[in-house]
Amino acid sequence: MSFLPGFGRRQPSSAEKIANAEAEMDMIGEMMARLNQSCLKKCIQPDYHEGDLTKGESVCLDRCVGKFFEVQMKISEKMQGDAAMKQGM
Amino acid sequence: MSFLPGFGRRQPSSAEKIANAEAEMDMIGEMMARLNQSCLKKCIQPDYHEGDLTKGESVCLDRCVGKFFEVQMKISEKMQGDAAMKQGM
Amino acid sequence: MSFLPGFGRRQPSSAEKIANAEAEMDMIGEMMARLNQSCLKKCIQPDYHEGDLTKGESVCLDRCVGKFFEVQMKISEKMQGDAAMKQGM
Amino acid sequence: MEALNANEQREFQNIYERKQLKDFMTVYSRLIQNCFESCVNDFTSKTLASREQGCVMRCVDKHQKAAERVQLRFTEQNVALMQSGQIPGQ
Amino acid sequence: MEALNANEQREFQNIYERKQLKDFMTVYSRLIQNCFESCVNDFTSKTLASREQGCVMRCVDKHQKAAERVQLRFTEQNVALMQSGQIPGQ
Amino acid sequence: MEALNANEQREFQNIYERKQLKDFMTVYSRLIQNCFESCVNDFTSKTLASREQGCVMRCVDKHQKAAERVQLRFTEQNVALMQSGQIPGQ
Repeated sequence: MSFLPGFGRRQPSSAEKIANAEAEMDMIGEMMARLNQSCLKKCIQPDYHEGDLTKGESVCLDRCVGKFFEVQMKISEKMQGDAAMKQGM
Repeated sequence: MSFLPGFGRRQPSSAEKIANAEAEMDMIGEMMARLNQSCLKKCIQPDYHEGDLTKGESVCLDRCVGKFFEVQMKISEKMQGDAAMKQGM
Repeated sequence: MSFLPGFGRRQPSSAEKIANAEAEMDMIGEMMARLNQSCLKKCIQPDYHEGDLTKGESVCLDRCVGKFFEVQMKISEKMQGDAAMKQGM
Repeated sequence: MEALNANEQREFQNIYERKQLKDFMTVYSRLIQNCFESCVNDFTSKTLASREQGCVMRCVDKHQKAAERVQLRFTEQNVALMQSGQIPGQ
Repeated sequence: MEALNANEQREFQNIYERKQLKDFMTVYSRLIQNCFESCVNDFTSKTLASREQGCVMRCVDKHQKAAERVQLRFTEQNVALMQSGQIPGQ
Repeated sequence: MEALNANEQREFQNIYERKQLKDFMTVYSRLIQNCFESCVNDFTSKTLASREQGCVMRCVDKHQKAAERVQLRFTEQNVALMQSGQIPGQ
């Protein structure tokens, strides 16, 4: 991600490169955790009649992940567009 | 905050001063995040008919922030009072 | 916990021993916080007519903690059993 | 806050920038989660319906404008407290 | 837990104290948030109504007393587990 | 991600392993909390009823299977995005 500290101005130091890799890993991990939370909430009924996923739950989870990514992409595009407008580019 | 480690007993070291500044920054950031969460929950209906704030939502947010600070102050006074009583002051 | 990094392969370094102690402390703290959250939610009505615990709330909290530990133990046994099966032991 | 000398300020500035970045990541991912949960409810289809997409865009706008307003009022309150000599928790 | 020598114990003690402080800050701010959300619902006014204020004070009392009781039972359970030789997760 | 040399990779690997462990602890304790809250509601008794215990076991199974499936789809989506040249946030 091009706005990480150190990037593009000079050679980032070892500590910076590792901190940037950490920050990127944290971001992916956080998104994964929220995706998991949201899709379990949307697709799994909390009665737990059985331990296996039903066909309906499986399909729902698949589509939920796809739609979550779509939402993430649309929001990312929007925010980049807003930032570009603010800079008058 | 006078109960931070190192304070008042001897000169705090560089590492301690920085850690204390970090702790204070974390506290303010955490309070801000919870305030934001609570007031959005109290004042914004999740139907999102429009992207701008309505007049009602704006006034609600203003008052919500004020009341949140009042609650924070009352709780802080109460806890300091309870601590003073326990120490028999 | 025997799967902590460094354990059993060679003498763990000072940094590793401290990091392991930290990880164990974090785990206990996290479990305590979730237990507290769950049992307050299950046992305390949010009307706050009085500041003291009622007899009913006290008994509920006691039993809630006991049942939470039972759930934790059953899940731990299950997961160790599943892991053992996967390794064909 | 205790006074920091120039070296300490530089180190704190680094820590502060890292935290700002981490906080922005959290706000960003929480925004995605909130607007997804509020707006997306139809899993009979694989892709976003146009009403879901419109809802998400308006949700993001609304959240950002509300957060700006709260930030403004929060700062005003903090300034007022410091002037009156009462900082919560100190 | 692996045994720590004197130096390691000193360092761990520092880390432990910092964590205790951080945890207290989290418990404190979560308490403020919970009692605010439970007790404050009237935004037709700028300042706390006396019933809201009373509710907040009782809410704080209740939460603190409940947390003390849970902590007590949690410690008892942990001691019982260690004596029976069964630590969850180990 | 910027390229890391061998020393940096070793250090990052250590950090990565610590984080994996921390994340596992969080997932584990959140699972316990979720299944406890969904399944255990009877506090007229001190110990788990057999229906509560059965519910907890099925809840754990369901959560683990759902998380596996989500992880699979998440990885597929990430791969598809990288191939199309569009990484969210970059």
